Amino acid sequence: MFFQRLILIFLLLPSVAFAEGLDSGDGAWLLTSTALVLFMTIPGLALFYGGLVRSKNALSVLMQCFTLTCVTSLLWVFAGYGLAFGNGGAWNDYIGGGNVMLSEVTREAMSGTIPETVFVMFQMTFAIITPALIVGGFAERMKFSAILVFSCLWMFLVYVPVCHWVWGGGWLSQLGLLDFAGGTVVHINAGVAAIVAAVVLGKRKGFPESPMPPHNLTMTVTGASMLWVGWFGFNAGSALAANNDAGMAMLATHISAAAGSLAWMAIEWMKHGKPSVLGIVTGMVAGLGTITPASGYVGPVGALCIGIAAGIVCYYSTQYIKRSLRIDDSLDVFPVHGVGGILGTILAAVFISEQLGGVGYDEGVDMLKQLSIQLVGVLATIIWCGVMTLIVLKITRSLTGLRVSEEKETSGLDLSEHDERGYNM
Amino acid sequence: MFFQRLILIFLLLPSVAFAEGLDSGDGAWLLTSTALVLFMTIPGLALFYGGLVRSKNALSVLMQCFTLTCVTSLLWVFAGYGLAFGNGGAWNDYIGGGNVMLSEVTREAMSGTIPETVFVMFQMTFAIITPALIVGGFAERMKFSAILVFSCLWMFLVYVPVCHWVWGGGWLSQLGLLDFAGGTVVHINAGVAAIVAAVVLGKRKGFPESPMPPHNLTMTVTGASMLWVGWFGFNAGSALAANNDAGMAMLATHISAAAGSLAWMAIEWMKHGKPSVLGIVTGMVAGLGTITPASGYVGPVGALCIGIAAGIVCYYSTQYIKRSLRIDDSLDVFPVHGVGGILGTILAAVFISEQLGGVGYDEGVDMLKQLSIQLVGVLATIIWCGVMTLIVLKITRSLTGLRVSEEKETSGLDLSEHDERGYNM
Amino acid sequence: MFFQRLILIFLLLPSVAFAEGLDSGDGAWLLTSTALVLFMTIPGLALFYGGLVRSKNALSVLMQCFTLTCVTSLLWVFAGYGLAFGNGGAWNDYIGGGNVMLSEVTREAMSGTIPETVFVMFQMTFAIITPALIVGGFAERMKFSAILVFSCLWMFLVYVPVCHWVWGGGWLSQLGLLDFAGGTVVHINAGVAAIVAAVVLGKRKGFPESPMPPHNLTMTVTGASMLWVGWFGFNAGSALAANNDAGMAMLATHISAAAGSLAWMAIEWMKHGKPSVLGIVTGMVAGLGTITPASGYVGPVGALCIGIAAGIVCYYSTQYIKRSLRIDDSLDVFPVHGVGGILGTILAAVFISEQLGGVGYDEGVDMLKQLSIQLVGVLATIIWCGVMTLIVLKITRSLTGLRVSEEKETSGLDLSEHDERGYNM
Amino acid sequence: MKLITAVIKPFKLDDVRDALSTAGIQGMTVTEVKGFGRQKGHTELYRGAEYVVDFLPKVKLEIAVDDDAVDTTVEIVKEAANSDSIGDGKIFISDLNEVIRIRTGETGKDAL
Amino acid sequence: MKLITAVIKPFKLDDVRDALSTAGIQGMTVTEVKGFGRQKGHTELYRGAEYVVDFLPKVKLEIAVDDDAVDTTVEIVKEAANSDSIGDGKIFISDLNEVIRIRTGETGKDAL
Amino acid sequence: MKLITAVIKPFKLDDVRDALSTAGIQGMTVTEVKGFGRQKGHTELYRGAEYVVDFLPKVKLEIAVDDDAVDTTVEIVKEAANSDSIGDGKIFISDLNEVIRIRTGETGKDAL
Ligand SMILES: Nc1ncnc2c1ncn2[C@@H]1O[C@H](COP(=O)(O)OP(=O)(O)O)[C@@H](O)[C@H]1O
Ligand SMILES: Nc1ncnc2c1ncn2[C@@H]1O[C@H](COP(=O)(O)OP(=O)(O)O)[C@@H](O)[C@H]1O
Ligand SMILES: Nc1ncnc2c1ncn2[C@@H]1O[C@H](COP(=O)(O)OP(=O)(O)O)[C@@H](O)[C@H]1O
Repeated sequence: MFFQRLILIFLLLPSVAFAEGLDSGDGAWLLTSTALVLFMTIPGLALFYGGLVRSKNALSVLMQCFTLTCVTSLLWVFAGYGLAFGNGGAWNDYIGGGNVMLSEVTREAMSGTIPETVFVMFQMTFAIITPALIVGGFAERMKFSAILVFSCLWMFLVYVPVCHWVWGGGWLSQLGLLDFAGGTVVHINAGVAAIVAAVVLGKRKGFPESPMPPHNLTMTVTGASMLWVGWFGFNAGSALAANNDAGMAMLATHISAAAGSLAWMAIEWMKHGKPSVLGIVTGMVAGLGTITPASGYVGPVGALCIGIAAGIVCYYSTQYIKRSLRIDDSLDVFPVHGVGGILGTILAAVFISEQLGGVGYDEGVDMLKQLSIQLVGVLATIIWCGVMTLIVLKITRSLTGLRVSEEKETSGLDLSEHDERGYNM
Repeated sequence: MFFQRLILIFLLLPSVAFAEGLDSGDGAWLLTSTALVLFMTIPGLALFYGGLVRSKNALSVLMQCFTLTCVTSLLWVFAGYGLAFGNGGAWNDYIGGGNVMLSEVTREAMSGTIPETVFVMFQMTFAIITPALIVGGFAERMKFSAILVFSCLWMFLVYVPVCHWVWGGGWLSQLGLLDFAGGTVVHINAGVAAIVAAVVLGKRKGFPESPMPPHNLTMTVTGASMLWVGWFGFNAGSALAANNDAGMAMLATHISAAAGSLAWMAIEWMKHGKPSVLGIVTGMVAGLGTITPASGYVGPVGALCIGIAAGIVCYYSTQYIKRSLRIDDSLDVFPVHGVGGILGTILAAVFISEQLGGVGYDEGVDMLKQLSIQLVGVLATIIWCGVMTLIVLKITRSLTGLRVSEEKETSGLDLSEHDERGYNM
Repeated sequence: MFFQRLILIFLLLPSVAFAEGLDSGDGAWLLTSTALVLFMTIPGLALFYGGLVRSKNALSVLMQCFTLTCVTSLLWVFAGYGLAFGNGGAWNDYIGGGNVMLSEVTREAMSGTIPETVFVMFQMTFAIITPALIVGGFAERMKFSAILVFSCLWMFLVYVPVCHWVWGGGWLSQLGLLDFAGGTVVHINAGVAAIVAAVVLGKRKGFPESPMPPHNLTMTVTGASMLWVGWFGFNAGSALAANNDAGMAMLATHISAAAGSLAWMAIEWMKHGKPSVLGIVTGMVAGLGTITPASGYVGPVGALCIGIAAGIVCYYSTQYIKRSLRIDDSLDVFPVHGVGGILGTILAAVFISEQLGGVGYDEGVDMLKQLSIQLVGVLATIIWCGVMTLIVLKITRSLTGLRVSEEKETSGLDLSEHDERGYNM
Repeated sequence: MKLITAVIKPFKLDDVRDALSTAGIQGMTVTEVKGFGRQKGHTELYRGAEYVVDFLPKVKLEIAVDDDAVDTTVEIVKEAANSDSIGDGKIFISDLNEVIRIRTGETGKDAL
Repeated sequence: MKLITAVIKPFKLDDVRDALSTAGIQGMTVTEVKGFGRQKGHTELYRGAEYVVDFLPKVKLEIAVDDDAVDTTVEIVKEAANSDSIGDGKIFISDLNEVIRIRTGETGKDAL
Repeated sequence: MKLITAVIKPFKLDDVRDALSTAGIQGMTVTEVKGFGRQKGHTELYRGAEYVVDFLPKVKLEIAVDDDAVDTTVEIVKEAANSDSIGDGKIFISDLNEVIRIRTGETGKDAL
């Protein structure tokens, strides 16, 4: 809330903002946070996902994460930042505008106490990780060319508008939606897009009869660990300053990650008799994704509750989607990120309460009111993202087709799409 | 000294401390340092250790490091921080108290020029890495459930009290013990606990007749490199500010790491005819562990001497423990961390001397006096940790047993304890 | 320009500089940047290179990068920093002096708004990565002892003088050469030295008839990603402050990396029908190396143009050197870093222009004048580095020989030089 | 007794094994191998250098069977491993003098 | 000459090799294989999905011996590889027409 | 038909394969194996502990040929794999009763 309003103010009053002057400590932390969030996608997420697929597809996943990083970066510079954070005039409730090729982002421009260039970069890393997360939904079967087309369209039709609604001064921000670091913008968006893509593309050949065990869990654990560390930049960086809010966001983030991990581990241990490392790192991602929207508003106790809830709810969601519905969201993006984002966005309205250790509601808002606002935000994101993702997939199919041939799927995307193999030992 | 006193003052006078106000640059550096030290444990240490074991146990080590990260985090939040850094009233010489679930760590609370939340987090990462280091002592044979029980008890019975003695205003800090970043609290503690556990558990099946070569040294080198980088947060972060002390601590840390590496390499080259990459990275860890207690007090020349001493002494200790005593401290935690911690804590008293480029002794203290204080600190830590670790192992044995069955050890902990395999290539 | 002048001023007036006082935010960012640049070499570059060689040589490359990190660090402390950044008196146009064992770098010494210890460390990480980059030229065949001798001599005869010329107040800096973060000092130097070494050593056995595919591309992509993230410290850290220059340098760096990646990918896709992950990450390194000298002077549009140029020019250079000239610069250091460094140093003179979004020329300088200065800098570096590298190789050959025996080359350097194997799966 | 050795495409392994175990043949030993034959390899690309990799990943099955069972076994493998494309592989049959079960010392048919 | 092929449990490899070399048999070729047989596989768990992995890691030893040495060799392997549990493996014996040492061109017994 | 099995040094594989295909023999199956024999292993070093690794990486070639082609094939392999040093490896020859091409069902010579 405060956060979005602040951004809004800075964007509307660039000259005044400049007058505030640079705080080098805030600048240092945001430069660092930007590095941390980029680190989350490459190599973090790339390794996390890369280890989970079969070895014949390992490079394809790395390639997808890496290429999307590059593509999204340029899209963001060209028009994404302007559309997300610029002033859209009469349309500003729904979309921003201007700032093509960052024409107005001069060397001197400020965004609060940090250079606007740094704000552009920091936000860019959020735009980068979102389509990279979706990769987990269609892994091991989608054409590389289709992924590029899909992701470019999706960036402008889904990510950028939702980002504007929530953080760029659009209607959800005006409504008072609480989303500190991307429960709706990043996680619900990625989760919904992933499952829609998974359904439209269809299952991988052999799913679910043949087991498709991760080809390298040491790689997955490495990536997961990097995600945890990088997430400090994601959430504590979203305070846009190296201040007490950043500190509490880091603490809350960490607690939720630990709690989510242990909750997942505990369920597995009880239900299967043994805890697994894939289980615990999945719980960690659930805990981190779920705390994200709430991380700037809650205290340690709230974070603990959110983390535990994340581990339990995401565990059962994964079982349900994969085992009962038999949807082949290859790397479980929806049950972990989508469900986690929904849960966290809703729980933010609860644990922001001063009684529960949070920062408290805005004047004139109580828990129920805030809950209803959060629900509106969640539903709006799900619906918009679901429908637009479907449309984008339709367009992509007509341009490039979506799936590789069965033969190529069998021999693996590394060879068939990239003429390379991951390992020559 | 100054450092501990400062902490003490801040903790006793939270409101005054608050009046000092936030320094955003210090805040930025401590937020970053926290990320760096977490990065040391996961993925750094996890990979360092993971690569050293046989492939059938690779995941088990990653799992242990990861789970201990989660468990220690919550223990720290629940009571660890309060017991280590809170005021223990009449018992304050030996143990702190209060602050359950961080009840007093409000969003506004300060610890010097940084938010107290950040101080809590920074210290938490030290608490995390210590039990994770111990994993190297009992790797490849201890039950996962036993590790959890052991580590929880050990945290409260060893780490927390020693941390209070040295950094939380306890008797060793009052005595004037120099331990800038954890020679006693982290390294001696971890080393002693590891070797005690190794002896109590007994050797791995086949040790020392069968060779047990590291399954993936590229993983080990990756982890080692991450440890080096992360150690900047560990030592330079312990200045609790982005100031000249932090700068000199970073420089000293780096010099010692380089010197320790090359010293170990040189010995190996002379004695075996060839230098090895495992040798050089082990020398690096020795150099880093040894400089840790001294890093804030010495200059470049002192750091160089400490690093060289570390490489040589830890090399011969490793040979002695492993080859002569035939103790199966699987990953050589005691000879590297324990011996390094002892050596560094003692050498701190030498190289703090202004003549040798250090910051100089406190008023009324000379080298001999300081040496005797350091010896007291070292012995107290060794004895307390040794005895309590034994007791904790006894308790753990009675609760869960300590070792997996021989059959499980043969088939590997990954499958027998976690139903997973590291690689499916 | 400004940048170098500033450094010069600080170095000449240490006491005055001290008076300026510490900016903790700048300090925090430079401490962080130092960690990031060290992270580029170990593990970043080590993994990038390690994955590209055959598995029997994987450790040797890691060992070389790691050992050079240690050796260069101590050389820098002993005399390198003094010779590069000290005042060389009558010889100051060509070489600095003094500051042996950092005798004048006291705890209180400042370098602008940051502690001089931090400046020493930051610059050290640049000195570290340069010889490590050269490893790619002679990989898979050079003796380990020869590498050490070569690198020590090369540090003092090539890196240190060129560094002094460009950044330490030497003749190129007086001439007004623009090299923000190391186009000449790091990249041209490394590229030229690598190709000279490759030619002098001769081809690897089997080159170019037998394919020598990378043994682990997942490792290479991991390293590449770390290079990208670390490069933020390299370029944005070179602003020596957490200010608007740092922000724009980060933005420019990122844009160029993305553009270089996509340019290389596009060519490959067009020419071979498929894009590869090795291609895209090579384009990334090209984009990053090329923007380096210009990163503090240009705007987003300039960065985009430089990145695209980098991808295209370095692609064709690689083909030309490897396929037409059949020079076995094993990991293509010259065509990527050398050519990139040359290109970027020249293009800096173009895109610094205010019309093109840059910071503008110094008074009395226009594009042509600046271009001629840049050309002088480029040529001076190429010639000096080329000649001195040859001499250093001659000396090394007479001391240790250069290549391992054919038998050792066949069985791989890991076993023959280090008695270790990378993998025991 | 005979030893039936089949070199097949890796993705057919599951099918072949299922077919055999349906027919009551449970025991076999599987090795990952590289095959050279008429089937073309693939092209790989490294920094703009294309080169042809002419070996192909295959799996080798070794199945010791009693003389009676040879024909059925061969038939089953032939059918299950067939994908009607070059490189489907070959079956080799050779004599076995003796088979011994290590645990019990049983020999011949009983040891299978 | 005969070729003795033994499929055994991996952790028995060192024992078998030691026993053989004590008996003067030095040469052998070892391959990592996957075995299917009566011995049960294990369960693996991935995000709550359990599945059974029914192949087991084994090693295959190939030892070419002169006819005289067949019985002792088999005996040694049988003993050293035995752990009295299902899955200890099997020994196969077949004929070898000829053996040639590449370096010298020696054949038959001399080539072993 | 005969099965020719050769255990050779890995870096000789390309030479052998080239020599064989020049002589018109295209088909073969290759396995990575570990060899034990007279050739000495190497020493490895881990934190100051030296130990001897006595197995050596080798590759095993299996080539099914018609009886006529046995001698030439053996000759070619012997020549191409020879590096005049201990450990160059061995060639084993044994009988094959039958060969079947899976795709077409062809047998005997036609299946090679
Ligand atoms: N003469 C041979 N000896 C041993 N193995 C062979 C021989 N010929 C082919 N193979 C194996 O059979 C596989 C398939 O052979 P190929 O000629 O490609 O197709 P097809 O079996 O359809 O004729 C090869 O990859 C190789 O592993
Ligand atoms: N008919 C067979 N042909 C080839 N290999 C076999 C056969 N039966 C078993 N094996 C191999 O022997 C191993 C052990 O066999 P198994 O039936 O599990 O136990 P046991 O040898 O105690 O009867 C298997 O894993 C497999 O590698
Ligand atoms: N009796 C044997 N049975 C099976 N393989 C053998 C035998 N003896 C040697 N080998 C294989 O041949 C390889 C070379 O044998 P070795 O004795 O080292 O040298 P050489 O062939 O020159 O006599 C060994 O590494 C092993 O793989």
